[in-house]
Order: sequence, then C-alpha cells, then structure tokens
Amino acid sequence: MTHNDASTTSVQRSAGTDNEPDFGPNTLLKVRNLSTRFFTDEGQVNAVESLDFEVKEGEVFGIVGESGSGKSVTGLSILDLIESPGRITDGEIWFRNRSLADEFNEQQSQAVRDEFVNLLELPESVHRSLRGNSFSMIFQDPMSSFDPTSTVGEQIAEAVEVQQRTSSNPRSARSRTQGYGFKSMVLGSILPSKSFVTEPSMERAIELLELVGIPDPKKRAQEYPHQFSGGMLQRAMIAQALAGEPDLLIADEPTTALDVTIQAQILSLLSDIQEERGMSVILITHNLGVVARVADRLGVMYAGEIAERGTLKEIFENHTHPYTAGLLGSIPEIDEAERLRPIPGNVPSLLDHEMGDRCYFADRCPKAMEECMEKPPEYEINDDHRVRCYLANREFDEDRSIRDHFDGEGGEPS
Amino acid sequence: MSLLKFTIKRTIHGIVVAWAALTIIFALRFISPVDIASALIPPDVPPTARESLIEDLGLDQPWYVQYLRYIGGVVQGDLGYSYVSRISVNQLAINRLPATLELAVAATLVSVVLSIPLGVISATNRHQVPDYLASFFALLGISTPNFWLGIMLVLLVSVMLGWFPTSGREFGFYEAMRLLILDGNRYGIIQWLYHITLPAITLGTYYVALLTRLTRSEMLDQLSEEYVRVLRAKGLPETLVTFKHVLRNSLIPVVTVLGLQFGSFINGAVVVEVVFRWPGMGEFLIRAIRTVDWPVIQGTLIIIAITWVTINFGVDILYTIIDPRVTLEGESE
Amino acid sequence: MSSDTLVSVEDLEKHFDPEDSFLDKLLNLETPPVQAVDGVSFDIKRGETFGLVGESGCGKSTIGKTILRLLEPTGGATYFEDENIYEMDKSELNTLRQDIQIVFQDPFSSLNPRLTVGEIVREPLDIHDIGTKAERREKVVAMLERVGLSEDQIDRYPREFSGGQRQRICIARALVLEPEFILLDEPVSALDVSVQAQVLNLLDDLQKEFGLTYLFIAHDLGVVRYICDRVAVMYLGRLVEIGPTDMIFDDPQHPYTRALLESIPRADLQEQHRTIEGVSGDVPSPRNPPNGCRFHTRCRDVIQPPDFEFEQETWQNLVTLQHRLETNPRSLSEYTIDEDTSDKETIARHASRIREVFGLPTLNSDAESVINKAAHLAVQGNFSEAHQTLNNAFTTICRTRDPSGIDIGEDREVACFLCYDEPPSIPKTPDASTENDND
Amino acid sequence: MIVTQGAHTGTMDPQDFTGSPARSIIFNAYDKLITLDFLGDGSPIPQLASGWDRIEDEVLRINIRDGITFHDGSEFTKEDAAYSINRVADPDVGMTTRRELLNVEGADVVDGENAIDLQLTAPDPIIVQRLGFAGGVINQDWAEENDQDIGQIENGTGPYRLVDFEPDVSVTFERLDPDEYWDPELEHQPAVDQSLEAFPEELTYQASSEASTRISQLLAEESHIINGVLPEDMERINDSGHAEVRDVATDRTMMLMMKYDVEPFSSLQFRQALNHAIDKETLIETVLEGLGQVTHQVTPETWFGHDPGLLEEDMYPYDPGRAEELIEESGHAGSEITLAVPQGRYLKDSEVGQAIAGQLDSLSNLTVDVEIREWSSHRDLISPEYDPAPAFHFFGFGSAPNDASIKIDRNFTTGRLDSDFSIFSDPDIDALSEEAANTLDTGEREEILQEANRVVMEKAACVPIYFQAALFGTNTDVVDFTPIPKEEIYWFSMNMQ
Repeated sequence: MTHNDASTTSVQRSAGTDNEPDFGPNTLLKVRNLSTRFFTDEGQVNAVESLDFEVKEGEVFGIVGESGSGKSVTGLSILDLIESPGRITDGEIWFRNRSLADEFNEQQSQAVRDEFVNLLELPESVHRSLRGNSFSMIFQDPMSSFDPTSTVGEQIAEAVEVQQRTSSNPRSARSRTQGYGFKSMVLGSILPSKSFVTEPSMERAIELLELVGIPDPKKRAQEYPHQFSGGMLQRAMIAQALAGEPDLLIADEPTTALDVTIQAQILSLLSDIQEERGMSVILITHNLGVVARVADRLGVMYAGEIAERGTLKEIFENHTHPYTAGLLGSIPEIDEAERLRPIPGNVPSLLDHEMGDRCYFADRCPKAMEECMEKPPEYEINDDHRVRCYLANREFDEDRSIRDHFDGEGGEPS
Repeated sequence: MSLLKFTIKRTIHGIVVAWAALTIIFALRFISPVDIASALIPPDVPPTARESLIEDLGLDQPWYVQYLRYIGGVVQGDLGYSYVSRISVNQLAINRLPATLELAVAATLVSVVLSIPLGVISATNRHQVPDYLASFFALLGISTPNFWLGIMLVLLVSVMLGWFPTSGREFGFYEAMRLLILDGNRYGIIQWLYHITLPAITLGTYYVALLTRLTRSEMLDQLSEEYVRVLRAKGLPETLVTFKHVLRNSLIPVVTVLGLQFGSFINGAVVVEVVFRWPGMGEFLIRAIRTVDWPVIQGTLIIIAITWVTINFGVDILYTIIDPRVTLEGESE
Repeated sequence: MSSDTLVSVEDLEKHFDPEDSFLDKLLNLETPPVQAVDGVSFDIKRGETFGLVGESGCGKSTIGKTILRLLEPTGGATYFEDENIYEMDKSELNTLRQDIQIVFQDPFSSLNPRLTVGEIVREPLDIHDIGTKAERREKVVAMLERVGLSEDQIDRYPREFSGGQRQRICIARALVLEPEFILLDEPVSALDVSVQAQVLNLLDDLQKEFGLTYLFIAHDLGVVRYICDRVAVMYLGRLVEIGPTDMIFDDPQHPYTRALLESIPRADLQEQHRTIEGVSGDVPSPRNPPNGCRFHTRCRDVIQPPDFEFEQETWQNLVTLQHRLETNPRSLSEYTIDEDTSDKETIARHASRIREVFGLPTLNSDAESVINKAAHLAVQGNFSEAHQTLNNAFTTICRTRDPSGIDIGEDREVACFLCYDEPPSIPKTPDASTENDND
Repeated sequence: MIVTQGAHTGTMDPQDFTGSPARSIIFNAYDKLITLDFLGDGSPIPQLASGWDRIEDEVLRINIRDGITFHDGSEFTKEDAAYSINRVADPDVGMTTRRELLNVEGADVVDGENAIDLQLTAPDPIIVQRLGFAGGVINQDWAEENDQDIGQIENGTGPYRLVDFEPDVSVTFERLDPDEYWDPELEHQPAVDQSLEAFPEELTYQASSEASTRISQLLAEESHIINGVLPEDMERINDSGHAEVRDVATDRTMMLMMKYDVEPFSSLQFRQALNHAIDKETLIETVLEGLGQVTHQVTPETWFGHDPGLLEEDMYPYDPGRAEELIEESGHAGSEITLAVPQGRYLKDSEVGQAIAGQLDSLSNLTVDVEIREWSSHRDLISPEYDPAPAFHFFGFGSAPNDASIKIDRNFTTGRLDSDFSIFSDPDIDALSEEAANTLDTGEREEILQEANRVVMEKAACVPIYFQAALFGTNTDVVDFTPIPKEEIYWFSMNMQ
C-alpha cells in the first residue's frame, strides 16, 4: 500500500475513486486510509498509517493502545491540530454535516457524498471552523491544558463566544475576531482583557461549570487554573468542550492524570453527559478498564494502525489479534493476582526506515508465522469485528512459527 | 496574600536592598585609595580652612558616627552639597533624574516596540526567512557596542542626512507637556521627540536584540504548551491564541527582564548620555567622578540605587496584574 | 519488635514548613506547614513486599524519602535492623546506603544522560569502593544480564534505550550492591502496560532470587495487588488501613479503602453495569486537614450524632457544609447579602438557596431549626457563628476524635470508628479549633 | 552663536569657579576691576577700575569708574568693589579664586574718593596682573541677599546677561543693548576694534565631554565653535566645507617634573641627561601632527620675564650620546625609572607621555616605564597633599597672568605661598624668586626673572618640551574668531556673519 511513500506531500484527492466510501445509516464520522507523518531530523515517523474507522452517532468509540501507537495523533488529525513537522499525508475524513455538504456540493463535488463532506478536501479554514462547535477535544493533563493567566471562566466563555460567532456566521473567519482589533491585541497581550468575551458568554460559562458539577460556579469562574484541583479542572475542561455543543467529543486520556477516585467521578460525568446529549465520543486511552466502563466499540491501535476493532464484547471475549490478547494479559487486575503474561519486547519504533514491510507486531508476537513477514490485510470476522492478522482465517501452526527469528521473552531486539 | 500585604512585604524588601546599597556606597569612600578629606575638600582650600572644613564635614569623627550621620542625611533627603558647584546634590539630581528616566523609558519603549513584534514574527515563522532575519538583527544588535552605534547614528542620520539633532535636550518632557497642555503649543513635545529619538534608539537597540530573543524563545516555549492546543481545539482564532494567550504568557519573563534592565538602562545611559550630551544622571556621574566630587558621586549612586529599587518594586506590582499566580500564591490549595 | 521485622516505622511525622522568611513571620504571612506525613507506623517483614498506596499528595512518596533519610523527619523513628536511622552518624549511614536502595518512578530523569550504562551501574560500587576494577566490571555485566540486558549494551547511553529498558538499568543499579531492602517508588507507572508487566515479573523473580525486601509505593491498585504481600492504605498523611493484600482487596474495612477499590475501572465486560460507590469531592488541603478522622468530610459512612436520625446523604451533606464553613467560608460569599439588608424575605430566599445547593431538604425534626438558623447566619455573612451553631448541635465522633488504628485480627488494623467494638464517647467540649480561618 | 566646550560650569559665581571653560562663560556677564588684554599682549587694562596707583609698597589704590550699573539696575559702588575683593581674600570664605590674591589682606574704601585701597601682605609686583586674572565684581547687597544662590543666578556688569542656566549642561546669554552697557564702543579693550553692537545677540555655551560629539555638532551646524578638536579630526572638519579648524599655541608649558630629593633625579647630571635625551621636534611631528611649539624654557615668549637668550639657544640640544655619558657620570647608569602620565587632561597626553618614555628608554643605560592614570586619579597623586608624590611626571602648567614668576614660583620653588605644584628645591632659584617678589622696578624685575628662567634650565629643574596647541573648530559663518593662548572662548573673540 502507500505506507512507504515518503514523497507524498499533499493529500491524495483521488483516494475516493477506486473504492467509494459507504456510509452506514448512523455514521457520523468515517476515517479512511488516514496517514499522518512527522518529518523529524531522525527521519520520517509514520505516526498514523492507513487508518480506517468510523464513529456512529451517539456512540462512544474507544481507541486503546500504548504510548506511541498513534492514538493521540489520530484525534489531533481529525481536528487538524497536527503541528509542524507533522502533516496529514493521505486519507479521507468524512463527516456528516448537511449544511457543509450543501454549501460545497457544487464547487467541490468530489469532497461531498450525500450528507458527508471529506474534511481533508475542504479548505483548511473550513476544516478549522468546525473546531469547537462540531468537534471538540479534551486532553490528558488538565493542569497544563488551561492558560495559567486567564480565569477559568473566561477561557470557557471564549469557547462559548467562538461557538456563538460561528453559528451566526459559520464560514467567516473575520466574524470570529470581530471586536478584537489592534488595540485589543496590544492591550490583551499585557493585561487580562475581556474584550473578546461578552457578558452572556460569561453567564453561559458559569452555567456550564454548574453543569459539570463545580460548586460555587460563579466564584470559581473568576478563579485561575492554579486555584483548581486536578479533578475540578478536568470538569472545567469538559465544560469548555461542551460549550460549542459539539457533535463529536474527542477525549484524549481524560482520566490518566487523575487519581482513581476522581477518575471515577470524571468517567461517570462524561458518560452522563454523553447519554444526555446523545453526542458521539472518541475515547482515547491506554487503560482498558476505562474503555470497558464507557465505550461501545473500540479499536486497538498498534504502531499507527488499528490492529483489531469491534464491539467491546468482541474485543474482550473474542479477540483474535495476539496483541489484544497480550494487552489484556498484561493488566494486573485487582480482583485476582495471577502471574502476568507480558508482551515481550518493546514498543516499536515508528521511524519509516525501521518499520519494514511486515506485520509490525511480528517481532513481539508469540504466534508469528512465516506469512507474517508480509503485511496482513484487514479481515472481517463478523459485522462487529475486524482484525489485521492472519490468525483471523487460519490456526497458529507451530511449524511455520518464526518466533526464533526474534529474541525470547524479556529480550530486546537490538 | 493580599495585595496590601504583598506591597508591604515588597516595600520592606526594597528598603533593605536600598539600605544595603547605601552602605556599600558609603564604604566606597573608605575603599577609595584617595584620602577622603582631600577628595572632599578642594585642593585650593588653605590649611586653616581645611581643618574647619574637616570638622564641618565630620571627617574627624569615627566611621560609625559618619555612617549614622550619612544614613540620617539620606533618610531626611539631604544628600549634601557638591563642592564643585556648591549646590545641593538634591537640587542637581532633581535637574538630572528626569532626563535619565525619560531616556530609560524611551529606550524601553523603543526596545519593546521593536522587539516584541520581532519576537512574535520570529516565533510564529520559526525556521523561515523572517525568523532568520530577526535573529540576524538580534545578533547584530547584541554585538554592537552602544557608543559606537551612537556615534555612527549621529554621523549617518544627523550629520549626513540632517534628520535628527546630534545631541542635546532642548526640552524636558514635563516642560514640553506643560507647554502642550497649558498653551496648546506642540513645539516643546516635537523638540523633545526630535532630540530623544537617537539616544533612545541607541540605548534601546542592545535590548531589542536581547528582548527579541527572549520573546521568541518564550513564545516558542508557550506555543509548545498543551493549553495552546486546547485553545485551538476549541476553535479560538489564531490571532487571539497568539496575542491574548501565548504572547501574554510569554511577556511575563520579558517583564522581569525589562524591570532588571531598566536598572541597566540607567547604567547604559552613562555612555549614551555622554555621546549625546544628554544631561542625565550618567553624564553627571561621570563628570563628578572626573572632578572627584564625592558628595555628587554618592548622591548620584544613591538616587540610581533607589530608582532601581523603586522600579523593580513597580515591576513586582505589575507582575501581580499580568500573572495572577504571583499574589495569590499560598492562598489556593 | 519481632526478629523477622526488617524495617520498622514508628510514629513518623514529616511536616514541610513553608519557606517563610523572617519578614513573613513579622507580617503574619505565615502559611501553615504541609502535614505530608502525620504519625505513621508500620513494620516491614524480611523478604516481603510491603505496599504503600494512596492518591497523589497523600504522603506516600514522602514516607519513602524519609525512611531513606533523603528527607529529615520532623518526628518519629525508623528502625532498620533495630537501628534508628535518624540517629546514625555519617559512616553508619554510609553502610546503610549499601543495604537500602531506591528505584524511582521516572527512568528518564533518574539516569545521568552523560554516563554509559556500564558506568551508571558501576557507580555505586565506585562510591562504596567495592572490589577491583575487573571484579566490578564482572559484577556489572552479570547484573545487566540478570535484568535482561546484554553485555554488548554496556557502553551505550541511556537515550538509546526504551523506557522499560531504562527501568531495568535502574533496577540493576539498585541491585549491584546486593542490598537487603529496595524502595520502589512507583517503579512502573511511567511504563506502558505491556512493558510494565515485564518489569513487575522481573521484580518478582529478583525478590525470590536475592531474598529482597521491597517497599512498593504505588497508586495503581492492580499493580499493588499483583506484587505486594501486605498493603498499607494512606489518606492525607495518615494510614487508614493496613493488612495482608488479599484481605484488604477482598474485604476492605475502611470506607476509604472501599471507595478506592470501587473507583477502579475493571477491564471487564461487566464494568458498564457496575455501580460505583466512590467518593465525592476533592482531597482537602494537607496544610489544613480536617479535624478528627481526616476522611470524614468525604466519607459515605460518617457516623451520625447519637440524637438525630438523618438520611445518610443529608447527614453527609451537612458535614460537607460544616467543613466548608470552617475551612473556606469565603467560597460561600456568593450566597451572602449586604450586611444592612434586613429584608426577611431576601434572607430566607438566600438561605433556602444555600440549603438547596448543599442538598439539605426541610426536615421534620429538631435539626430543622438549627440548620435553618445556620443557613440564615451564613447568608448574613456570619460564617463563624453559623459554623458554631451547627457544631454545637451536631457533633459526630468522626469529627471530634481522631481514630487510631485498631487491630481487627488477622494481622489487620483499621483506623475507623465503625470498626471499633464500642466507639469512644464524644468529648463534652466542642473542639476549640473552630475559629480556624483559612486564608 | 553656540559654543560647545569639553566641559562646562556648575556655578555662575564669578569668584568661586574652576577651570577655563567656566572662565569663558562667567566673564561674559561679569566684569572685573582690572582685566587683561587677552587678544593682545596680555597686559592689564582697567575695566571697572579707571586706573590704579601703588601709593605704598603694600597698598594699591584702585580708582573706580562712575555711572556703572549692575544688570539688576543697582549702581556699582566702591563698596561693591571692596566687598568683591574681600570676599575672595578672606580665607574662611574659601573662594577658589583666592589663589591669585594670596598676598591681599583686604580692601578698604577710600573716603572722599571713588576708590579702594588694596592692603597687601607683601609688595607683590604683579598684583595688578593677578587682579586681571582673578574673580569678577559682584553687588554687595545682592550677594548678601542671595548668599546660597549666587552660583545659580547672575548679576554682573558685563555686556551679556544670563537668560538660562542649566548647571553643567548649558547656559544662554543675551547681549545688552549697547546703551545699557557702560562702554558700548568697547574703548577699554584696546585690541577690540568694533563696538558691542557687532557681537552676537545671543550666546549659548554647551558642553560635551566627547570630542566626537562636539565634532558631530559642528558638522551638523548645531554648534558654531567647538574646542578640543583632535589632530586626527582636522582633515575631516576642513573637508566638510562648512567648518574649519583654527589652532593657537597656548601658554601651557608641557614638561617633565622631577623630584629633587629622590634618586636618580637628585643628580644634576641625570636631570641634564634627560633634557638631552628628548627629540622635541620629532615628538611633535609624529605624535601631535606638528601641533605644538617647541620650547627650551618654561616661560612663553609673550610673557614678562621670558629669556630671549633661551629662545634660540638650546642649552640641551637633542644628543642621546651626551645623555648616556651624563647618566654614566651621574652614577645612575642602569636606573629604572617610571614616568607618571595623565590621561584625558591634555591634548593626546597619554600618547605623548608614552612617546617620551620611549625616547628615554632608548638610551642604553636607562629603563623607563610609564604609568598612565585617568586624570582624576593622576591629579590626586600630584596634588600637594599626596605623599609620596610621583618623582617623575608629565605635567602641563597653563593659564595664569603673563608673568614668568608664576611659572617659576608654582613649579620650582620651595616654601612660597603658591609653590603648590613644586617638587623641586634649589636655593638659587628660591633666592631669585624671593628677589623678584620684592622688586617693584619693572626693568630690574625683568632681569631677575630672565635670570631665574636661565637658572631653572641650568639646574635642569624640569624638561620643558613644548607649548601645547589648542585646536578649535569653527563654522565658516564665524568670522574674526581669534583663539587666545589662554584657551578660553570669550564673547569678544568671535563674531558671526
């Protein structure tokens, strides 16, 4: 496939021609063939590689994986938040949005299919205008996710303001900065300036704080991030993400930095809000317990790919991919204390020249076979379950094992 | 901690620092290789008058008595009399201080007005042509000596092009403003601007370089902070991200440096004032050193020290405005 | 102290004095000390893995550092093989440092990037001047191989290794002096799950092989359950429960332990249907911890005053209000009205708003008038009197007395009045610390 | 007319200032009883005095002109004249100009005559010259009223009136209307052939210690006259087309001072050797670009008591061979000596000092080091109070009344009231000096002083090298600018087209 194509510098527009995307009735977002790469001094890093998945309306889609598996980059790619030296190099991100589809149907018909638009083919400014009101995102560390010198209330009110300005004039970049002229720019860079945020936005921000269960929201809105505890701040971040009433919330490790008791509070808050508003959520985490608690379907990511995806039940009880098995086997459970079955080896390098053209998990896989030296396609096990592993249609054959190519347990390929 | 308590605390800090400075300045007299009496008394004074002058000046007293008198004098605002001009040092300093402060403020403005946009452009265009250009200018500025730049500017802009006067200060700012406000006469303020431009640019340039680099690196630091990504994720326009949040946070260390530099502006002013015949404290101090006018040397140093302490105090207060984490330290948990 | 005890911690206390200057004292700007560790006692038996768990800021890492005398305690003692380490002189301490080693959480920052792996592991040998050069190298190689690295990696630098490998290097460095006791301060929490399991297994194997004793500090209860023999649970600088791991996990006694275990999401299909009885609110500040049982402000099972019968939830809300009035009354200023407003209706409206926010419905009991009075006082900005009013009427043992750990058999101790056969009586005089204004 | 000098004045007190920059400024507004013919031969001329008469050896009667008023309108009286003298003469008041009036005990008004009597403690044959170089006349009532502020305000009788004074920064004068001034035709100044009307109506003095700043001002036509131009900048100024450089040999004798009682300088042969060892022409040519006038005695040609015999005849021609011989004879062969040199006081002082040391050092039996110090600290070293003073230093002795006795008394005598810079002592010189001080007959006195000049050289009391040149830059609009040997820039020495 295209994963080694280092010269690809722009999104390939023709991706849709060879196989048309088909959308399910409740599909909200469909990511196809997404590749995001980072061009670093050490070489090209294939952070996300030919990724496919879809998110349905009103569901929680979990993305699980270890650090460096590309799960965060996936979330950032959807919001076009990839920063230099990274770039989305290929793929399509289809998003259901009738008004956009109508708007671009004529001028850019290749970017429109029914009610869906391919965000990567729309102008960048349009893609970005969806931030806040169609998509929003919450991050791992609430303490570093707020500007330390603006009040929490103001930061949330900014989100409200953006949403209001956008809804009154969706595609105008100018309207978003109206009232924020040169004077405000200069003053705002020195003094705490409220010139962007209006009184109603501030009131709405206070309502949102109350909604996420922050006591004394009026007073708390006037406080600065450092005056909040981690848990409170994570609630505030959720409030901020809700300000734009988004269709899709991307939660990137929303509980990882928090203590377990707080983690439980935040998870139930997220889950309540999701149900109440019927919005879709992409939940990115390394904690299988967290997905188990709130996700409907999930994808297990490894080395920039989704190795296995399906409903929670399929993945937990009927997993095919040895990596999924390894991941589940590595977790020390509080209910029993049997010996862990760790995955040998290390998290793989994503440097293009070190990746090779085989199953990326083969060197750590206890069931690696000869065919694994070639990249496996994605097999469909059933409607709710797909896997990128040869074991989907054949049994592990000891004779064909290539385990000896690689070091034994605990050994590191060097 | 309330602002009031913070202010009290900072004031006491300031007083302690000022006291230390005063003591060091006092000690200078004793460290100086020249006999204090001969330094304090003009060489032409005949021996009889000399004795009485020594008595008058209290130089026959033990050092601690002299010290107490000296501190007492400073506390009462009495800095003694210049032996060269026989005028009270206070009077002289009052004439001189505004000039230096004007120059320092103007230089600060020059450096801020030039460096912050440069820093922003540099940071937002990292590793692109504007960034390299800004870095080049920064390097140029930092490696150009003040006096040389001053002389070159005078030669080019004043002597050859005749755009600005070579030196001097026709009007003080206060005087110029009074003229403007009371009489509606703009002549004074125009002259003031006309004369201060070159010295301010000369003095400010070095700091342009420094502040540009600082702003750039702070901006880059801030831009890599997680909250910037969050601001973008919520759809905030880039202008607001850059100015309302990133720049504002980047300026916090810049303000600290500015505050510290305001003091060095006064030091740097010594050279610039001499080159531009700018009648400020620096030029005054140099003259006093040349004539070994001890009361003036002491008085000038004291005023510089006190100005510096005061300005840093001001910066601390400003800090509490731009960085809410400062005053509220200790309250939250 | 029984002979199989290796480390014994007695009444350890570590308060961090804020760095107040003389001026701060003069101007009365002192900040109260952080009571990071406040009277903690436990024994660690030879050859066991003793776990110390708790949420961030509970003081578990401070205990670790204090035990190693990386921090000086403000009270109490730690005995290592019956020697109080706080009374040791330099040379004794030096010997002790060979017997005790530490592995930190972050393998990225705890390795000197300018030294090779070989040098890093050899460094303790150099410092304590053990063996000849050749012996040292031999030892280093053996140790590296033991933790799963190979001899040809000895001249590489830390940056060339992954996180898991670096933590192996840290372990090798800790083991090279053949210590008896290793303090593992969150050794796996910076690692990916798959690698974390490798390291945990390695630690387990090494313990058996070398007869090591571990103090394992962690916040991940799954990891603790997996590796520890006995566990102590900490909350706000105190131990709330201590006992054998299985018992604590299977039958937690302290409400906090229960809530902690409840809160952990399980990687299990049944997870979505499990109702979590967690804790509400945030951990209070260790500068100003609650009186009595430190957990009572968040405890679901806080004991009711003997003369009343509230709904447990109402009672808990009442405790929350009491605590707020005591420690942070200014946060209630939103509900107050101007002092000179005497409009009864307005006062009543605000009072009922407070009650609504704090979840205090109208009650049909003697409590009603007290609560109402307190709410009115609070509305008028008279927080200390409001607090006094509530305090006089409703006193709970959890608030007035400090539960000390009680032995409930099977090697377990719990610091909770619920576990007392007969709770001690409430002291007659309400506690005097109610004027404690925190700003 | 804007003049920019290297230094300025912090005070306007005509009796309590130091330095020629202050002198240049103050005497535009203040007249003296007697002044000197600065543009001419420097002889005393009556200013506010109408004449004088030595009525006794130790009493000088000075007649006062009538009808002169101060700028504040009050009349100038003999009381004011006496007050002005007494204020300076009283050592307890501590006026800096007292140096010239050390022999004055006080002044009394003369009853019935518009005159004062100056009471002297010694005959002082040059008291009139000294008065001409001393302080100005002030109004008694005004002075007593404004005791603290005299330095900041002005009330003189001079042709210019103070308009604006910023101490050490700038001072501006306006010219009086000719009919306001007591001598509109300037008849009392023989060397000035124009009337007051011809001189600038407004006169500003500024200061800039940086030569480059002064030159920039001149070239930008912001300043009409500057002083202290460096030789290397001459070409640039002359080429600019609107400014030019004028130079004048001043009265400042640049010489090497030697301490008479410190070896090896205590040896006459050694001192003579040093005199032989310096190639004065080459020094001026190479270091000073030809600016400077070689001398073989300490007194300038225009001064009273100059020895014309020494003008052409060089007692010590440049002869390094002879110098080496003399050192050999002195018994100090192989000596190591150090020359103390100031920096920032005289024209290219440190460069000249280094060149001198280089010439001396090239003698085969002498080693010479140089110690260069910033002027202020060098001045402390050579001040009378400092002990031990350097035994060998480079010194320039300048502006004073044009009388040889001053150069000799102050630099080479012992025990005189004003021998403040002297590190030399010789009975013959002391005797001649004493004799000159007590001889009132002009002809006789001239002979004594010429003899003294010769003896100073015979005893090799110093190594006179050159008279320093002063370089001024003037705008081409300035006509009739006459630089004077005293280095000052007075109103009457300039005019503008």
